[in-house]
Amino acid sequence: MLSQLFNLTLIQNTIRTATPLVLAAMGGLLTEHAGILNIGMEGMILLGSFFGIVGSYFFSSSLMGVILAVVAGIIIGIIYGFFVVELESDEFIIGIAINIFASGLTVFLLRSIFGVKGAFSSPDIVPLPKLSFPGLDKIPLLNVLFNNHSIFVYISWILVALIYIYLYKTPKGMWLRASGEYPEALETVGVSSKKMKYISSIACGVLCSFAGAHLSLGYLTLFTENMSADRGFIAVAAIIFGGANPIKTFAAAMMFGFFDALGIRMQVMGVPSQFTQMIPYVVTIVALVIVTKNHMNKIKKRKEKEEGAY
Amino acid sequence: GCGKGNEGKEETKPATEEAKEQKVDKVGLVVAGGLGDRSFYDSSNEGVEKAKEDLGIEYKVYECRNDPSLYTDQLIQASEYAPIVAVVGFEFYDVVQEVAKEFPDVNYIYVDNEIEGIDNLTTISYVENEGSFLAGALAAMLTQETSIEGIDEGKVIGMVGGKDLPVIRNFKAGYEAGAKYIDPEVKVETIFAGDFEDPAKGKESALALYSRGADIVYQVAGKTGEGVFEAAEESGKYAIGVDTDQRYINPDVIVASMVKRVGASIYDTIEKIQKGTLEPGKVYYYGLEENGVELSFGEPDMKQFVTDEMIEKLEDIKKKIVNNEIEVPTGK
Amino acid sequence: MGEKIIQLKGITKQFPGVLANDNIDLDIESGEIHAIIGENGAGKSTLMKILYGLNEPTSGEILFKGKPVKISNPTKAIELGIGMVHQHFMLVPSFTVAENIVLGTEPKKNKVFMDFKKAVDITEELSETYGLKVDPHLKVESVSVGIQQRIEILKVLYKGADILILDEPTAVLTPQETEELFKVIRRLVEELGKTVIIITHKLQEVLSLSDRVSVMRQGKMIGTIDTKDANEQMLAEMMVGKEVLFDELDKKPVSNKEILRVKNIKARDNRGLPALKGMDFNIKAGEVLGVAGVEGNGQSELVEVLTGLREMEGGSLYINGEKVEPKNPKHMRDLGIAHVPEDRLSTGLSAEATITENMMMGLQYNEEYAKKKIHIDKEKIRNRTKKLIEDFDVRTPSQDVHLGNLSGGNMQKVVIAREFAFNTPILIISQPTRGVDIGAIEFIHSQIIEKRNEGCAILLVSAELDEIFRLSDRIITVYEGEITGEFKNGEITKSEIGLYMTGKHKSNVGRGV
Amino acid sequence: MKRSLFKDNLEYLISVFLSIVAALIIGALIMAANGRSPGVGYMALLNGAFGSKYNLANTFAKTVPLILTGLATAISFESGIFNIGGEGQLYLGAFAAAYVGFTFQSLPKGVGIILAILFAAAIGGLYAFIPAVLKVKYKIDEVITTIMLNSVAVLLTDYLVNYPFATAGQGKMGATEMIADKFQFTRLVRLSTLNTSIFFMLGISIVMYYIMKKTSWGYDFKMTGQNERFAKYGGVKTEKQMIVAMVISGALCGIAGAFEVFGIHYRFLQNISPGYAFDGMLVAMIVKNSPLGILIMSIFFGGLKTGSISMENATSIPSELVLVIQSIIILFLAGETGFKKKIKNMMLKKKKSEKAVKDSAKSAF
Ligand SMILES: Nc1ncnc2c1ncn2[C@@H]1O[C@H](COP(=O)(O)OP(=O)(O)OP(=O)(O)O)[C@@H](O)[C@H]1O
Ligand SMILES: Nc1ncnc2c1ncn2[C@@H]1O[C@H](COP(=O)(O)OP(=O)(O)OP(=O)(O)O)[C@@H](O)[C@H]1O
Ligand SMILES: [Mg+2]
Ligand SMILES: [Mg+2]
Repeated sequence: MLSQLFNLTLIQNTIRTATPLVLAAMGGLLTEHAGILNIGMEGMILLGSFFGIVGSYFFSSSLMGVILAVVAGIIIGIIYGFFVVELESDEFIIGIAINIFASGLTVFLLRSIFGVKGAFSSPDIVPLPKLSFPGLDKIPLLNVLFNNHSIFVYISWILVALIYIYLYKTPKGMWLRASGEYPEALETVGVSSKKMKYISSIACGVLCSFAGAHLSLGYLTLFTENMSADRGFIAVAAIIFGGANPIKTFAAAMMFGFFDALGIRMQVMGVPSQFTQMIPYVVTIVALVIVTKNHMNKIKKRKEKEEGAY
Repeated sequence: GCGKGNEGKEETKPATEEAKEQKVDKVGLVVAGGLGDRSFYDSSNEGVEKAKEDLGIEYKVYECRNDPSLYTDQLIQASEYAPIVAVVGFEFYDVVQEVAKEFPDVNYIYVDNEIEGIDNLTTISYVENEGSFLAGALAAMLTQETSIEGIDEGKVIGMVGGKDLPVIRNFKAGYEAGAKYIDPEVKVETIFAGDFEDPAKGKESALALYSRGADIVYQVAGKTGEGVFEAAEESGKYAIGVDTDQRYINPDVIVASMVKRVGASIYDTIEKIQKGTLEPGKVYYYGLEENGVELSFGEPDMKQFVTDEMIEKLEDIKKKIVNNEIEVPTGK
Repeated sequence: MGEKIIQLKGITKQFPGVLANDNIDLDIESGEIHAIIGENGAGKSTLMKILYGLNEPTSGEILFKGKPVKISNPTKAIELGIGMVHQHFMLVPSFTVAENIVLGTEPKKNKVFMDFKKAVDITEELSETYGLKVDPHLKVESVSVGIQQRIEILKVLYKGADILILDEPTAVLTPQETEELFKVIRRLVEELGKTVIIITHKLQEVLSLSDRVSVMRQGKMIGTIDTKDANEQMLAEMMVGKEVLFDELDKKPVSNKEILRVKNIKARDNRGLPALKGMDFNIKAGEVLGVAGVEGNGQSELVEVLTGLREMEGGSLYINGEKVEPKNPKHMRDLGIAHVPEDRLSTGLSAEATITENMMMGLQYNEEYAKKKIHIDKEKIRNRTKKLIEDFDVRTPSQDVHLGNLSGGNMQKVVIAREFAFNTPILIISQPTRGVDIGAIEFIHSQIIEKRNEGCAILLVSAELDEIFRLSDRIITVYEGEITGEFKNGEITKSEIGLYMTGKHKSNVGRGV
Repeated sequence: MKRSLFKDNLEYLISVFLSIVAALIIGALIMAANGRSPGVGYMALLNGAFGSKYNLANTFAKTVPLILTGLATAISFESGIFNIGGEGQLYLGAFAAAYVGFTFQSLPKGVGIILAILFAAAIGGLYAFIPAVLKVKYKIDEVITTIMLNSVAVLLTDYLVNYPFATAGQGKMGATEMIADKFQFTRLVRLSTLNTSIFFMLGISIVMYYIMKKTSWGYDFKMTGQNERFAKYGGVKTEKQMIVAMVISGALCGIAGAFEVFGIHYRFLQNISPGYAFDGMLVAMIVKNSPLGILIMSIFFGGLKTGSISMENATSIPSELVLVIQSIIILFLAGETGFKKKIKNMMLKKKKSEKAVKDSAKSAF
């Protein structure tokens, strides 16, 4: 029974389900470090999905799809930055507005460009390539882990590493973190914190467009209304859960993907779907409680150790 | 008469006002979701479109985008626009009864539910489970047809449902019964994606089913179903479409579709109303007998997986169902 | 004195509603220590921010070495060799000392990567050359304000500044730290030929340190004089614009009714380490007990325990002879304790709220101002606020100004006005005049003594020894969470007490008197 | 001081008005670009929203859940604890009310209704209590927990209506039994869903305004939100305040749910709310948690919703275009403060240049 639940394909499902979350979350944690909690990611992903399709369909090249998605990501990032950084508007409201804007615009363009409503798929849409490394397929585990994923899966892993290095090992990364933690301190050493915030929200736009392009060109080969389906919000949760640390956030996203995939499989064992769908959410809360409790216990222990210190 | 609120509306819509005077028959089509689902709602849209061409009616579509707070509003706007209102979506169950009382002169065609005893309200109920029975039977036959590439010995078939709802459970009941009828050993596994608008989730669910040995997956999940087809393509397996003939989406993996002939039934009813042959206030069941539900296999030029024997067998089952030799279970 | 290295001509800065700088002229000569003084809100920081490119002047021009320059941002200023240490520290708490020092112009490996090792070396080298000891590896959030001050200066020096602007550098320093800082400043000027502009509210410092001093008042430049021709009295009057008399505060005799007694109390600091290791003392009605000590030796924790902000982990507390277990601030306030906290902005006030709202804290539980402790009587509260603003001479256009727009001194007056107005038998006062101008200091001191004479038992914690000596009847010295000495005011000199504050001496007197 | 406050509010109102106008202009351009006549479009919008008794009623009907969830947002955000879980609390509240409505059919009308509302409030409040305690005791970020709890609540009710409480009398919907007829709130205007719940809602709003603006509690909430340490130092029991604020917030959302059931659907439906709580949150944040502002802005949003339907039906302007226009309006409303600041600075700059001219003139002599 358990072997039915836990097997290699579960890992595959996890990776597939988590990748869009990882990509978006990596973008969101950049703005988070710059002091902006971006809940507009949902909409940014959606735009990425749509323009990915547009590019791929009209230039019959998945690369063009990604490029168009990225352009859209940059533009929406700039708009977001303008309102949040330039006008210092409430990032929450702007985020929600971006989401509404995206879902309206995509549906509108879907109709005006492709003359369809709801969904668009076509053999002329060129999907993103899948990669495989010869030799790995000898070892089953490595095979499922590293073989024939869509290219963005690998990109997402690389990004986690790159962003970690950027944030903690490069001056620019330090500036970004400073711009969120204490902008004035950055200003007084002659670096514009505004600039850093802008960079972060544009980068977030781009990474979300990756997530979107991955959904519509890598994971699937079609576009449907609101196909981002709340992944933007789950990404936010992952960021908060992971304390905006790239590694931890990645882990959080993976955990989400895992329990999502697990839930799907538990259904066929007769658990009502409503409950299997609850699993990722419940697990997140429980995990948070456990993590913090342990943390508190640690502190308590340390206190007791020093009890004698008086 | 339609009282104040109605007058209020008329002020707001001079355009439709003069239209009324021209005594052209009009139909308002109210859908719970939105057009573009490439299945249920689109099919109903085709129905009125056909009526426009053949019966010379005008029509206008009112979408509620699955927003319950719009059901009443849109229904009323439609009722004020046209003497015939086609209402599509089980969600309208309460609302349509309420509004129908308010507009006695409007003829309501309520699709996909069952209400009796309201004079100006005719309901069209599809016997999904009958159609799904055939789908199940077909899947059960195919899953052992190892001659087709990608089909293995294992007797497992699957279904991906949108949400865990009474209607969908009704599909499920028929599907499972159909499979068992062919071969009691066939294992039917169902996954509810929990969403009608998340193709990624649909693909994930289907892939899970395929990875568990299912050769054919029956999708009853709206846009989520689009993902099922992709999963089939990717894992070299097969799928059955729903509501409209969806084979065109991907003829290589979609072997058939269980069609609810929503459009046709709406068209018929409009025609009946024009001819005055409609018995209002009753439920018209559209099952296999009425060709309200059926399996369809796309255009002849498409690659066919379903053999003639299978077709015969299905025909035979259909007969048996029609004259009640087979009792198709319902799911609530 | 060298040539005029900087000349400000007709600098005017208009903030919405406030004319912060009004047509100001100022010359800075290279190699001088130039002090700038003025009341809170006089416009000192604003002027310096303009010089450092943080504020854009509404009009006026700046000459550098005689040539007109446009300092539109800090980078320009840094290029010109101008560096500024800000009134409020500009350090990123979660970064290490080294990271903060190099922030903005980091050493790099392979062009892209941060070279942390180099940063550490740089830091150590700097602290060698300038004799400013810091540990490069510590996170800034975990070091004392004194150290933070050093980091700020090192930061500026690392950027290669020849002209250092120090905005109230001594406001948060202990006397020892201040002395060290001044040594450094003198070295910078005399040995390394740097120029220093220093803003301060402490006239003795001006007199002991600077070559010239400029005085500002309400956005205007009153004048610049050579320090040798100046004395405290005249500077004070230039600042305030009227005669200031440092009148001897007349003190009534202390009664011998004990109000507050503390026995062997213990508490931990935020990191969970022992901060109070058992203190005993008492305060009588009409007495000011001064707590002298280098910051970070338990004063903050002591105050927080007495006011219910921090858990008391041992010992006992008596008010009017009755034993009390501090539960929370509300509880202690109900027992008659008012509290002027050391950090007004993070603890004493809400910057977003209006003066009225800040002044009414506590009244919401007072039947007189809130019927049944529910319905707030706005008018009563507004009138009371108006009166307090007058009594305590808070400089503000209206009582509906958001507190964040007031200058430091006036914020402090708001806190003091609110807490004193409770007329509680016990007052716990921490750093009452930090960053506050002389006029205000005089006023606050007189208020404290007035309270004392009304028979209030007062605990006074201050890093200003002058303040301690001026106001206290008794003084206790604290070191590492313990009381190292207790003295009647007058029994001991400042220099002696320093030894107790640094734990070099310890007397077993003072298990109460 | 009232004058200064009045001035502030006036300034606020003006700039809000301007941002709306600006947004509408952009919307007009978009319509024109798509060959639709903005004039016709906006007339239809206006008519649809306020053009007749019926439309007006519909608009007001839409405000009920908006205002309740808006107030819920206001009180929690004001207290510095962020309840994003309104949607979940609304769902559970709605179900709770429905449960009372169809279980205790024999109760007298008044009693049944009050009981249902109280039960809904209790359940909603209880559901908000969980994240509140996690926040206060364990410092677990309430934003993430409430988001998670939303999904849990929706799925849970989903299960309840499909299994334990599934009924025959529901057609093919996932829904509970109908509540007793006598409990059903009476409709106020023919055809429109506007019902007596709007009076309850107004009552609640007044109470909330009073609490937030005139009472010690309101002050404590506000100070806790602005500077928790200061509030604590001043004697406010900040942890209690946060929890209470959160529970009130949850209760309001629960009541919003109850009104959906008792006023509109007369039973609990799967997906009963199209995200009311989020719209309410949006409204509250736009007006910076001011109760009065929520009232006004909700009417605006309600009108936008009803109006856009008519706009869509009367002129063949596609609904998604209306969505785009809506989002632009929101963007501009949110940008309001920023625009104001920018404009002010520009004015200062102008003054400066004028002054510079004067100076040069002076120096000329
Ligand atoms: N950014 C700002 N916006 C509006 N007003 C400001 C701003 N900065 C300063 N002010 C006002 O300008 C005046 C001068 O402020 P400034 O900080 O220069 O005074 P200061 O002399 O440094 O006072 P302190 O000794 O308390 O530091 C004060 O009234 C202050 O309220
Ligand atoms: N929720 C609100 N929305 C919009 N305006 C409000 C609101 N509450 C108060 N006002 C008005 O805005 C001003 C500020 O209100 P506030 O409550 O902060 O001041 P106040 O002194 O309490 O005055 P009031 O007694 O009218 O509330 C007052 O003129 C008040 O009438
Ligand atoms: Mg200053
Ligand atoms: Mg008020």
